[in-house]
Amino acid sequence: MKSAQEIFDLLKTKFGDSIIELVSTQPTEPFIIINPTEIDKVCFFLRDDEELLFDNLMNLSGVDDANGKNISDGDGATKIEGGTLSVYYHIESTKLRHKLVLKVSTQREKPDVASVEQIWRHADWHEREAFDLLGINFLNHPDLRRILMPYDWEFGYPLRKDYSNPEFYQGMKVPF
Amino acid sequence: MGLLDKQFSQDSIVIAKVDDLLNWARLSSLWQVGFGLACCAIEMMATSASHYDFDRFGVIPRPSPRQSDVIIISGTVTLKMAIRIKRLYEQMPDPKYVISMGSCSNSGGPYWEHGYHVLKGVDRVIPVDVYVPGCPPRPEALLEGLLKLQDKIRNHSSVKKSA
Amino acid sequence: MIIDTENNVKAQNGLRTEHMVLNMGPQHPSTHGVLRLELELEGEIIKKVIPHIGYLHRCFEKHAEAMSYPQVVPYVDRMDYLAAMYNEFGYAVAVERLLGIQVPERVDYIRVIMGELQRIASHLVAIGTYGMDIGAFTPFLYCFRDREKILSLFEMTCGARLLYNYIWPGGLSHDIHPDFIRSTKEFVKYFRPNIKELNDLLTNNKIFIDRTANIGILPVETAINYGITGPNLRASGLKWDLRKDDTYSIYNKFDFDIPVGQGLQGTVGDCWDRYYIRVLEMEESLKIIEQAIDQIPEGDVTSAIPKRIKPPVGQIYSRVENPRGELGYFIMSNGSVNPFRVKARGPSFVHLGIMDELCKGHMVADIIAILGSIDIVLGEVDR
Amino acid sequence: MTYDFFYKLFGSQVVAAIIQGLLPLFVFILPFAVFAVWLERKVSAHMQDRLGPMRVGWHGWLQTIADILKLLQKEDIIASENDKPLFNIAPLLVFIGSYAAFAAIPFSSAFIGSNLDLGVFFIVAVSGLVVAGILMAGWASNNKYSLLGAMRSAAQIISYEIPTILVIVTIVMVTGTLNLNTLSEMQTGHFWNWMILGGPTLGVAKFLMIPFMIIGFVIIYISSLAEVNRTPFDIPEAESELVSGYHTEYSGMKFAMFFLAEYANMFAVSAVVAALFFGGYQSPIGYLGNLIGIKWLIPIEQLFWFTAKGLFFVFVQMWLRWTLPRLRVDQLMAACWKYLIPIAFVNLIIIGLITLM
Repeated sequence: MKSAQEIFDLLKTKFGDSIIELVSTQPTEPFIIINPTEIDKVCFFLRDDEELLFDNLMNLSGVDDANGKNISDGDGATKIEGGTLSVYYHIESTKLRHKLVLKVSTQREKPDVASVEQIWRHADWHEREAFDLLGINFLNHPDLRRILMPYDWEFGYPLRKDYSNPEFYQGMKVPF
Repeated sequence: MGLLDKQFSQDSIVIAKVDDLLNWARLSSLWQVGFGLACCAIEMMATSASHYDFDRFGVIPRPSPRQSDVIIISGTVTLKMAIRIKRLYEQMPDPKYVISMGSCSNSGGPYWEHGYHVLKGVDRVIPVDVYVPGCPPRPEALLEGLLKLQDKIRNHSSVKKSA
Repeated sequence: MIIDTENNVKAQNGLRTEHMVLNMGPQHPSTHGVLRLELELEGEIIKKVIPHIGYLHRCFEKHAEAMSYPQVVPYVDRMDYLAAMYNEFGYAVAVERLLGIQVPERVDYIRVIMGELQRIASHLVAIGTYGMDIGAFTPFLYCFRDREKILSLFEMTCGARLLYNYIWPGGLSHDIHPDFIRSTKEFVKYFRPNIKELNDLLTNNKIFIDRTANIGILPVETAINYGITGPNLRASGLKWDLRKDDTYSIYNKFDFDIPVGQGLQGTVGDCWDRYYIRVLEMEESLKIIEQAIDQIPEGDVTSAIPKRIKPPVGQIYSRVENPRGELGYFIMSNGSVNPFRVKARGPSFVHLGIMDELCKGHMVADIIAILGSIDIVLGEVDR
Repeated sequence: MTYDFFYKLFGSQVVAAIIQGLLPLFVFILPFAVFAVWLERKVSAHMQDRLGPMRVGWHGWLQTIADILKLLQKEDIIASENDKPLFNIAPLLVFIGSYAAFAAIPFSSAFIGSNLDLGVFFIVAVSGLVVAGILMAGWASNNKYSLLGAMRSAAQIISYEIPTILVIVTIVMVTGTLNLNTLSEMQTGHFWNWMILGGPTLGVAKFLMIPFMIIGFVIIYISSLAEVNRTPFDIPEAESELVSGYHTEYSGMKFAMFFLAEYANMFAVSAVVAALFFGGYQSPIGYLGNLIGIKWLIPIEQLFWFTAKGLFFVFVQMWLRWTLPRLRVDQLMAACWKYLIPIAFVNLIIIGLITLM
């Protein structure tokens, strides 16, 4: 068992600047913010280190932070410019029974995050889902396609806060 | 009923009796496509199972659409699925019937407002004969829907054009 | 039977062979809903399985962002419609943790009873449809017959058969029916012998064993790496049950075993093990129900429900042991009445990802056996 | 006998032969198939705590008639990618294959479609037509599921004909005839004269033969299940894998032909098994006609016993279908080649030795 602080210190000495910050001010879970393009190296370490052994990725979720500028484009719809998209990783060790939350934040205009598919295989589909719904681009992912939405969906990423529905898809009316 | 459509312009006793017989045959052996979509499919399965027993009405699930008469749209139709449902419907031989089961396939149900990927009503892609409301409808409601469909078939005439 | 498929296709006498691509679904009798599997076949041997999902993508997460916290509960129901009670349970636990509130003890007891009844009902569907996939139609109907009894218990409690909207953050929508305790005891008494009947009819059937033993073997390391949880992970031999290992509600008060796969008919982690774990778990659930129903305290079930749920800024990942595995909710709050982001980590979504790994080298008929044994619900895969 | 009667009635061999040929189809096989479909649904329903068809006629006895009338009205879909001639011939061929088998089956001492000396041989040969029909259906449908189903079916039926024939050879060896009518006549008297109890000739050999005859019966019954694609051997139309196998693409009356052929076939194999091992149309306990001296009652009684035996075996087939899961295709082949054929062969040799004694 290791606490988030201990793991943070361990990572800080090992990876230096890639580990950005430990946020533990929130009432619930503390999390460690990591550089989005270095996350795969950090995760390899977390999984394989004898003292950590984070062998199970519980959850991987993309979030649209919606912290950019709201720009109205005339006909009622708003677009968000700037700001970040984030990915949260919830990992645990089934052997040592400790958990950890990692977070990466990436630019909304160029949302590149390193893929952890090589480390935990089921991150494959979680990352595809984050790509599908939020448009987060996972680098080095072997098969980054849409997963839930149709392959020919070209109306954007629906879980972004500024998404607006198309009127028609393949001749079918979409709004009620 | 293509054969009989044009040849008799007037109803007669013989035609009426033949009509009754053919309608009786059609309404008492409605084979459904063994096809479930979402939550309602579980209730549809429960309707086929021992407690409610769809087979009493002659309804049995056929795995192939080519051999079925009625398709029960049991659940949320998404945009991705709507194309397939349309194709499935087209694969069924005439005369064919559609029961739309549950709010989702009637109108989008609870997903009507924010469902960016939900088709708001299966009647946007295929014609529906009977709508069964509920989320999900109880098996009794589905049975009622089936009886309504049987009524509809019973009143079908090969001579008179239906409205 | 596994046939080495590495170098089977090669040019013989200058002739080239091609793999056949077979589309299974979205309408197929045994894909358990609207799943499409793209199979690459060589004769009847599987070279590759590509699952295509999303045919039931109902935008749960978008809805959750647009609703207030209690309004999300009905949508949670519709995710895993075979275990709706447990989905509510998990969501309620998550929101309560985010809010930091305690619920009255009676609420916890009723939740556990409901949850375990739901587990039995869900396993009955899993077992029944599994039998049907293998070709035995009758066990399916026997399972549904018993499931109806559980559904009538739920109906007595909250009026709905499938999707309940019963467990709310902070409590329950209303108390149980006065007859509920007696009926539940009757059900437990009625159901025990039926498990034996099921075992006679299906579990120990020679053909059933031939079809499922040594098929789709899942080693425990692979399972963890693929994020497999629940009965499927336990069948691979790891004793890992969130009810005990990451306990929530009042599960630590009850005495029950966690069955693990032992490879009784073949190898540890084969389809038969995954199936049999579910049979054993039903018995364990009966044990929990019996204990809970005897100890259930008096009290009010609605007193702790907050009038207005407005959690502080923060996020939480909370998980419970759904009948299918680890059901986690990642809830992010920005301090308003609507969640900022809700992501549901459904076990089926994760489990389906392993299909390719499990199916390689098996035959077409085995796909059905493997798919049935990992027990997915498409509503949860696609959300 | 009936042929002579019709010949006298119409004075024309052709008409008599046609009537003789059509008689079992309309009087027996079609009604039987209709009845069997209904029976199957009722049997399955009652085994599963259900009621089955209830709404058309008494306990739904008109259900199959409604089904067939409905199938007649259905659109006959021929997809553009289908191989039209083959697609159209296939259901006919399957139906003919299973119907022609009835020609050599004695329904009673008074009625046999054609009293062939090579009766059993003819039945086995004609059943082979069904394979051709199924393969045609699978190929012409231009559907991958159909093709897989048809290929499985062909492999399965051809394999399972071997143990069937080995057992038939055993019986032929003991009795010295391929004529089913003669075979049935030999087993006259009471049930201890049936082949399953060692045949009509008394002696040590009869009692030695009983266990091996029972083995032979079990083998031929299992193989006959496989030949008519019933569970646990219904992999060609395995619903949960191959949608509905070779007849996935068929709609309307063509599908009904497959459907009726399947049930006619069920009865055909049951009748052959009954004729080989259970005295065919012979009564197990003597005839009422003999007792009260009304000779014309005997053929009617025989028809009753024949139907009863056939129906019993059909019922067992249904019983198995609603109890057992389905084998996988390689296990099915293994069951045939690894177990049934060697056992049938050894059985043949042992019975041969006993006969020599």
